[in-house]
Order: sequence, then structure tokens, then C-alpha cells
Amino acid sequence: MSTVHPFEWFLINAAREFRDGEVTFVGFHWPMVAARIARHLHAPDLVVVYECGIVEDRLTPQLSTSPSDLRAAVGAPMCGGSMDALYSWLGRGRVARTFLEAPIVDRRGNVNTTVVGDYDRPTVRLPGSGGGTELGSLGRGLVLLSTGDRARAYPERVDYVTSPGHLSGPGERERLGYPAGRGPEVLLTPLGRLTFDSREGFVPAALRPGVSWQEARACFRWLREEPGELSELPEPTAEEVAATRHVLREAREMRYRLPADLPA
Amino acid sequence: MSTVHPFEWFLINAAREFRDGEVTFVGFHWPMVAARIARHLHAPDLVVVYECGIVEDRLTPQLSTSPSDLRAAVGAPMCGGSMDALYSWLGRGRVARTFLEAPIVDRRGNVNTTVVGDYDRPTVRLPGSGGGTELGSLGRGLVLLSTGDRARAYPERVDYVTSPGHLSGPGERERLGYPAGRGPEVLLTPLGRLTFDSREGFVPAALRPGVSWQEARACFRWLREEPGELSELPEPTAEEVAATRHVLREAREMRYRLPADLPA
Amino acid sequence: MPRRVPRMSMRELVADLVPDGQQLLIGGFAFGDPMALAHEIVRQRRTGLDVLKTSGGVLVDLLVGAGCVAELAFCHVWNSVGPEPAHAFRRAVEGGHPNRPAIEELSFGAMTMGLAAGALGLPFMPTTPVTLSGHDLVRRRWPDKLGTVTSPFGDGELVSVARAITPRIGIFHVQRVDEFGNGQVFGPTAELRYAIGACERIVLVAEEVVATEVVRERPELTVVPGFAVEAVVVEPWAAHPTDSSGYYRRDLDHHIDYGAATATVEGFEDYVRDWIDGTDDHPGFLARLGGDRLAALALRDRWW
Amino acid sequence: MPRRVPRMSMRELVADLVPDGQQLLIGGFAFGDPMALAHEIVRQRRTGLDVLKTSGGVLVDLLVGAGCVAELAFCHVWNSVGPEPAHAFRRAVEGGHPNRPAIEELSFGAMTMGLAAGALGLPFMPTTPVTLSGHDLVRRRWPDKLGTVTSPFGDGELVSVARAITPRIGIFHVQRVDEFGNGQVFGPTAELRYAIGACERIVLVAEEVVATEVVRERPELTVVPGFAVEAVVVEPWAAHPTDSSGYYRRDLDHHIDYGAATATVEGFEDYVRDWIDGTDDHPGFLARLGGDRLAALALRDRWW
Repeated sequence: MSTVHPFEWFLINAAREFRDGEVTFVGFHWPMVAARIARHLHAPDLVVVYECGIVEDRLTPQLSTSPSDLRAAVGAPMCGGSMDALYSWLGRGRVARTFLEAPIVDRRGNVNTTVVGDYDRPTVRLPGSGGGTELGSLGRGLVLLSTGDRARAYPERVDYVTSPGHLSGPGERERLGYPAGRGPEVLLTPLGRLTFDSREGFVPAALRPGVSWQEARACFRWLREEPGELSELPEPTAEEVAATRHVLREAREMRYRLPADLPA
Repeated sequence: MSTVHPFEWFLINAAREFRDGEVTFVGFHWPMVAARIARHLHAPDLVVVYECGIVEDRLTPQLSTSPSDLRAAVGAPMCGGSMDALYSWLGRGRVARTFLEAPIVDRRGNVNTTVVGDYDRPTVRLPGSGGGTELGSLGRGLVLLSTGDRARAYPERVDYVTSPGHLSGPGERERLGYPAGRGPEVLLTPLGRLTFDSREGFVPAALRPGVSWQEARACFRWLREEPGELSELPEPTAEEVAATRHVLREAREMRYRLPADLPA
Repeated sequence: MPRRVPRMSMRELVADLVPDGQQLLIGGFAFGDPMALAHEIVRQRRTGLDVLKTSGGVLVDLLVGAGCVAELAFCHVWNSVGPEPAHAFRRAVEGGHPNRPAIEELSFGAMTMGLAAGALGLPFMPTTPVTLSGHDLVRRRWPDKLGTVTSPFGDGELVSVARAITPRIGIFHVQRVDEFGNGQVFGPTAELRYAIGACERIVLVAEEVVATEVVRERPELTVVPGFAVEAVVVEPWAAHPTDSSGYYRRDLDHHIDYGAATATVEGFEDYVRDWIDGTDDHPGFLARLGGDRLAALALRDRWW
Repeated sequence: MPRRVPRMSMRELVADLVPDGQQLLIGGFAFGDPMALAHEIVRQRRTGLDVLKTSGGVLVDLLVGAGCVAELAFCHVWNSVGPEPAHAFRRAVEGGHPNRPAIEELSFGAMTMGLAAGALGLPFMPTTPVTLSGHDLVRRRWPDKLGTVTSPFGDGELVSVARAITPRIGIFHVQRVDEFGNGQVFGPTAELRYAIGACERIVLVAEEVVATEVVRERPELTVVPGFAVEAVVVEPWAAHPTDSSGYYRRDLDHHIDYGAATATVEGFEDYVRDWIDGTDDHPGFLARLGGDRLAALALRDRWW
């Protein structure tokens, strides 16, 4: 197979986070693309739920552009509402795993999709939360996906906590009434897979082959000394690459904005 | 027309309480029968809602035996749920008038459909509330219907407040967080039509012709001196009697228990 | 495609998932009451059950009369046709025969909200004002069924709240289900959507299994997604004598006959002997009813 | 039979019920956004509106870019295809062009609950824990949008609550309506049922009027009873370029084209000139799109 683009690497590893048969809450954008890749590979029985109340339990004829693109509802076994999705399924704990895109995420997994800079005079105004707040607050098995490969995507503390991660430190969620056992567990990036440590925050569990600790540290600036042993993410298989490229072709057709240097 | 039975009188006058075109919450039993009579007479555009979420806005092919008898849903424009009926429609105030059967009701309109005597060792165990509590608590324009013609149906204070009326006295509902402007307004009985006076409780506004103040007072024992002028309920019209007898024939077919001495 | 949901018979359901002493919420609101479940519970002579049911109906009357129930939470118990008295329930509560269940009552609005809180994973929901009503003053088994909080908004009004109800298992009648457990209901849903969601474990009793594509043509009718359903029992006419939207009407005669038969203890025992023990299973019960009766009640040609 | 509901044109709706400064909730969740309403609001050059919308989408982007909005409450504002940036919204909030609306934000879960409280006639609803999130800390127009109460049950945990939202008027896209105003929706409903119920006055924008018997064959699809509806506008393709379950797909190209066109102020003005002012009304807008485009998006043969 041809050289795997870092973005393809990212999506392949994102897809690996899905578990076959699990009820999975999938947020906007790359989580949807990764879920579709996973469904082509190891997770054909994935059950996806979206915030508007759709249950998507098999491969839809077309990739949706957002959770509210009703291409996601074609052939759905249930179309409910947001009370079902965000509370009965997510909050009540019937969802086993949760995927949220995290374009700006801090050491403790707090996600900002609202503003960069001052709230009232922002440098960059982002879309806001949608249901992203609930995913951070209530989602079990929460996996954050970020395509960021620069430090600005990973501040020590976000300017605005759109989706609550572990807030300022251990125990704070519980003290404030957040349900136990929730909060981000994995942060997947083009540089590697990070897992949450209640003392250190997100730390790499495995890096993409070829990514050095220095590069990781330049991005995740809270990291300290290099651990004695550091895993590498396994190489993509031919099947993974093929499925990913297939879904990326669909994404292109569905007008997704893709990295400019991605092979067509 | 033949002599009008007191029970027919009661139903005719109950039917007169309905207003054409109004959204009306109708509870179990005689309120349903009276609504159907009204629909045959002056209120063809009545919009009835039931606690299970049915909207019944026209004459159904058959009389229902209860609000949950799905004969009430035949041809319904909406089948929702109890959250719709009891909260969105009743509690939010979209219902203009409310009808509740009140087999035991006290001076201040508190209704007991739960127990006579001690709660744990009752003399008579009644069915309980269903949505009756909500009708008393939240219903606008609340009309209570009672077929009772003895004092035991009208105690000074009920043993158990299933559906809150005006509780112990003026201002108590408001003080306890009940919404303003609700609570029973009319109590219709075979003896006559009573309206609520915040000082005196339910007092006759008009009696059935032939019913004396003494008879009324023997039944509603809280009544004091006879007022200078006391209205009589207007005589039933031939149309009212015909419609009532038509609906009572339907009720008999639908296995309603009717007074034994009612003409067939 | 998702995983298939296990199928079991009614006999297996009661044998495996409804042991003596089980807490269970039984769905239905005087329509869609899974009477076939109640019959099987009686056949297997369960005792000590902790039953939650919004609308008691003949189902609860039967279970109480047969001595299956130790604890009971409800909004009302009645025989809504006639109305006939709920004789067995009255005998139990008034006279302790065959036993006096420990009872707890909520209004339908408050129980809807308690179940909604349970379904939504929230600790409580605001509800109908009920302060100083009987439901508020009388608490026997659930001292915390209702509470009051001060609103943090406006003028600090008092707000009645219903505590979340989360039954250990819930068994619900639905009209149809697919092989994946997606359950669909026609007609009004009363508290059903919330009652299902409130339960830790969910079992459906369906009139029929249909192809999943039939379910997927009307995804708005799905009241519970298959992924939340643990098992399915397929049992036609399971709700008889209550009604099932689009499938069959309420059987008025059977309601009346049940009321008349159960007016005495002996009559109740005869009813159990003839209609329940004597019929072995629900097909047997239906055979006793007879094809003409079923044909007169059937609606499938009308709403379908 | 109930009373018939008044019909009006989109032009009349905006002229009569959406004056300058009006508070209004606009329905839709990136599907079922009544874009034809937004176009007409722009055509009539409304200003000072106080808009509530859960999912901002291109609808809010357009209204903000055209200077119609003084106040805005929302969960997000985006162009969900691409995703393209919501250029006009960003220009307004970042740079104050053409004006900087006063904004307030809630998470979708909290806004759903605030609308539910409004619909159910309750002062608040418990909601997602959000303490110390941005939504909790940043309050500009609605200091009381969220609060905390101590649970009266268990160990007295802190519970986040969303205050009831009761917009003065709500305008909602539905697929079909009958002459009595009963509105029906196919597909997911997101917060729709609660958003409708929350509003003091309710107006529907329907794809079509159908015979009331068609509505009554599927009473489960009715999201609002006619008795609560004040007026109806019938406007086919009213939600374009967003999607409408069973009627048409999301128009991806138009979302992208809108994003590209509105990347500059001049481009935004050109878009308004060409697609809105220049088209007179929604049939004119559709004529500009062209029959081939509509045919490619239409679904009526599929889900019907």
C-alpha cells in the first residue's frame, strides 16, 4: 500500500477505539467518520446514537455530514429525541462509549469549542457546544479525538470549558455533582494515543511510529521526563487503510473538508 | 317527554357545564358521559384530552368505558403521553376547563377517591388517584361532578385528600406553591349546582326544581341560613333529554353500571 | 447489524426472571396490560413480589387476590369497566385476605415524573404540587417518594419534586418487535416511554415479531431501542382483556365477568382454577375464550 | 370537529407576528430549519429580534449577517456541512459587523431541559451537571439560566437545574398539518416537542396540508395538537437547504456554496441580493435553485 498519511493514521487509530456491539455516542465530525471506518472493519455490530435521537445500528447508504444530517436516519430502528439521547441513553449510562471531537483540549481533558480569547471580544469564535457539554459531563468511556499537531491545540487550561473534562484536578467532578466514573479517558491525536492519569493529566500511552518524545512534548507541553518504555501504535493493516480510504472518498463526495495534501 | 330521572337531570346539567370549542380535560366516568352528551348538543367542537395522552376532538364511533379505553383514540388527531396531557396541556394552562368525578368531596372541594376511614385499616378502599390529583392541583375551570345525594358524600373534611381542592382555607394553595387561579369552581350534584365561595366553601348557586333548602342542607351540612333568593336550574329541553337518553343507551351497551331505577 | 435479542417463553420469563420476592414494574395503563404475564405469575404461584404499576387494573387485582404480592406501589387499582369494584384488592387492603400488601401511592403525574427521573438518570423531577394531599402525608414504604425544594430562581417558590424510581426489572407489553428487540407501540403511550427507561433490566412482551424493515419504516413508533432490551416474549393477545391499539379492543364482557366472578373469595378461586391453572398457558386461555370472541375484538383489519 | 386554524402566507406571518424587536424561538435542529422564514425576515429587513434557536446553523448565520438580530440564545452556530465556518456569525461576534448581538449560550442538554420545563409548566428541570463549565460561568443576558439545588433525598447532592424557557412566540417547521393545525413530523424530533410546548404562541410552517384523516391514521406522529396552534403557513421546501425527513435531503452543495459566498461581507451582500431580495418569495427562491436540483434532493418516493 502507498504511504499512509498522518491523517489516515489518525482515523485508523480512532476507528480502533470503537468496540463491536457497544452502544456508542458519536459526536460531530471525525468521530462519525471513524465510526464508519470501524463498522467496515472490526465493529460491524456497532450501535451508534446521536444527540437528536437517532439510533444508527448498521451501515447507512451514505455517510452523514453531521449527526443531524438525516442520511443518518435512513433505515434507523428508532428516531427519538434529545431527551432520549442525552439523558435516557447517555446520562442513564446505557451508552458504553462516547466519542467527542476536541479541537482544543487541555491537560485535564476540558474541551473548548466556544471561544479563543476573551468571551465578549473573542479572537476566534467557534460554534459552541451543542450536545458536547453533555458528552463531557455524562459520557461513559469518553474518547476525545483531536487532529491538532501543534501546542496551540493543547493548552494547559482552555479559555472556555465547553465540555467539562476533569476540570482543575482530581475529585473536582465528584465534589460538584458530576456522576462518578465518567470524564475523558482517552485522547487520540495524530501524534499518538494519550490516556488520562488523575495526577499528570493526559499522558502518551503509545506514539505513532516515528514521533519522538520531544515532538510529543512540544505539543503536550505539560509532559515531563520521557518514560523508560514507551509503546508505539501498531502499524495499520492493509484492510484498515483500504477501509479508511474508502470512507474518505465518501467524505469527499459528501463535501467534507479534508487535509489539502491527502491523496485523492 | 317522560319524567326526567334525577340522574338524567344530573347528567344534563353536567353537560351544560361544557363550552363549545374549549380544550377540556375529562376525567373518568360521568365526566366522559356528560362530555358526550354535550357534544351532541351545544358543544360539537369540544376538544377533550385524556390523561394517557389522547386528544378526542370529535364524536368517536363508540362511548369509551374509561379514558384508557382506546375506543377514545379512534380517529384521534394526536396520541401522546401522560407528560403531554398532565403537564404540557393541563399544568401549562392550555386546558380551559377540567372535569373530575368527586364521589366524596368536602366543603372546600377536596376530593377523596382513596380510602374511607383509617388509611392502613380502611372501612372502604377506593381505587386511588390516577391523574385525579393533577386535575385538582392543576386544572383550570375545575368542575366536580358527584352523584351523591346523601350527607356521607359531602363531609366537612375528607379522610384523605386525593385531589386537592382549596385544602383548609383561603390562600393555602398559593402558600404551598399551587399555581394561582386553579382549584375547584363548581360542584354539580343531583341536588343542584354549587359554586365555590372562598369563605363559605361550596354553596348552592341553583337547586334542581323541587329540591328544598332543607334537603340541600341535610346533604351539605356546612350550609347556614337560606339565602333570600335562590335560583332554580332551568328545566331540561326535549333535545337535552333525548341526547342524554341516547348516550345512556350507549353507556348501557358499553356495560356502564347505571342506577337500577333508570328507565331503559 | 446489532446483536439479536434472546427470545423466551412466558413460562421461562417468569421462571427465570421473576423469582419469589422480585421487584418488578409491570407496564400498561389499563391498555397494554400484559395480562398473560400475570396469569403465568399466578400459575407459578409466585409470592412476595414487590410490584410497581401505574394503573392497577384487573392485573393487580388478580395478582393481589392470588397472594403473589407483598409490596405494591401504584396510582390506582380498579376495574375500569362498569366500573366494577376491584374486589380482590379491596379484600386484601380492607380485610387482609389472602394477605395485606404493604402499599405506597403516588398520583399519576408524580409517578410519571418519578419514572422520568429514573429514565433520564436524574435524581428527581419537579412535579405536580401535592403538599398536604394524602399522597404527601401518607408514606409507608417510600418515605422519600416526594420532597420539596426551594426554587433558586425568582421569588424562591416551593417546588414539589418526585424522587427517581428505578425498578430492578420492567416487563412491558408492546405491539411489535423486531429480532433486535426494537419495540414499537401504536396509540397513546401514557408513561410508557419513561417507565421503560427507568428500569434497570427491560423485557418486552410483544404481540408479534415483524421483519426489522417493517420497524425501520416507522422509526418514530419505537419506544425502546433494542440495545436496551434484555429479552422478548412473543405472545399474541397478551394484553387481553385490556386493549392493544391497532390489534384488539378492550374486552368489556370479560372485565365485567371477572368482576362478577371475583366478588367472593370462592369465585376468585374458581376463576383462577378455570381461567389460569386450567388453561396451562396463554394459547390455552385464548382457546377457552373462543375464536368468536377474539374475532369480535380483533382490529387488525382496521388500523393496519 | 374542532375549529379550523388560520392560514397565512410567509409574508403575512413576518409582517403580522414578527415585528422589529420580537422575541421568537425558531424550531429545527440543523434539519427542519425553516429557512424560508429566515429569508422572509431578511426581505422585510427586521431588526432588533431576540432569537432563540438550539442549533444555529446557516439560518442564524444569515439572520445575524443581515443585521436582524439584537439578542441571541443558542447551543451552537455553525454550517454543519464541510464544516464551513459560520462566517457572518463570526464577523458579528468577533468584529461587530453589522452589529454584535448580545448572546447567551446553553448546552443542548440544558436548553432541552429549560424548554421542557417551559413546556410542562414547571419552574425548572434538573439537567446535566455543568458547574464550572463555561455555560455556568458566563452569563450575559440570562443570569438565572442555570441554578443549583440541594437534593432533598439521599445525601443531599448538588443538582444543576435549568430554568424554564417560555418564548413569546415559536415558529416551527413540520412536514404536514391538517386544517385543524395538528402538526406531524417524521424522523428524529430532537428537542422539538418540548420547544413547541414551551412557547406562549405557536405557529407552524408546513411542507403541505393533508386531509385530516391522513393525520388521524398516524396520531403518534403528531408533535403538537391543533388546539395549541395559532396559525399555519404552508410552504413547500421551507427547510431547504436543511433536510426534512421523508421529504428531501440536506442540500450539501448549497451549504457549501453559502459558506463560500458569505466568506466576505461583499459576498454575503451578493448572496442576499441574489437569493433573497432577488427572489421575492420562497417559490422564487426555489425557481432560482432549479427543478433539477430539487428533483435530486426529493425523497417523497422513498419514505412515503
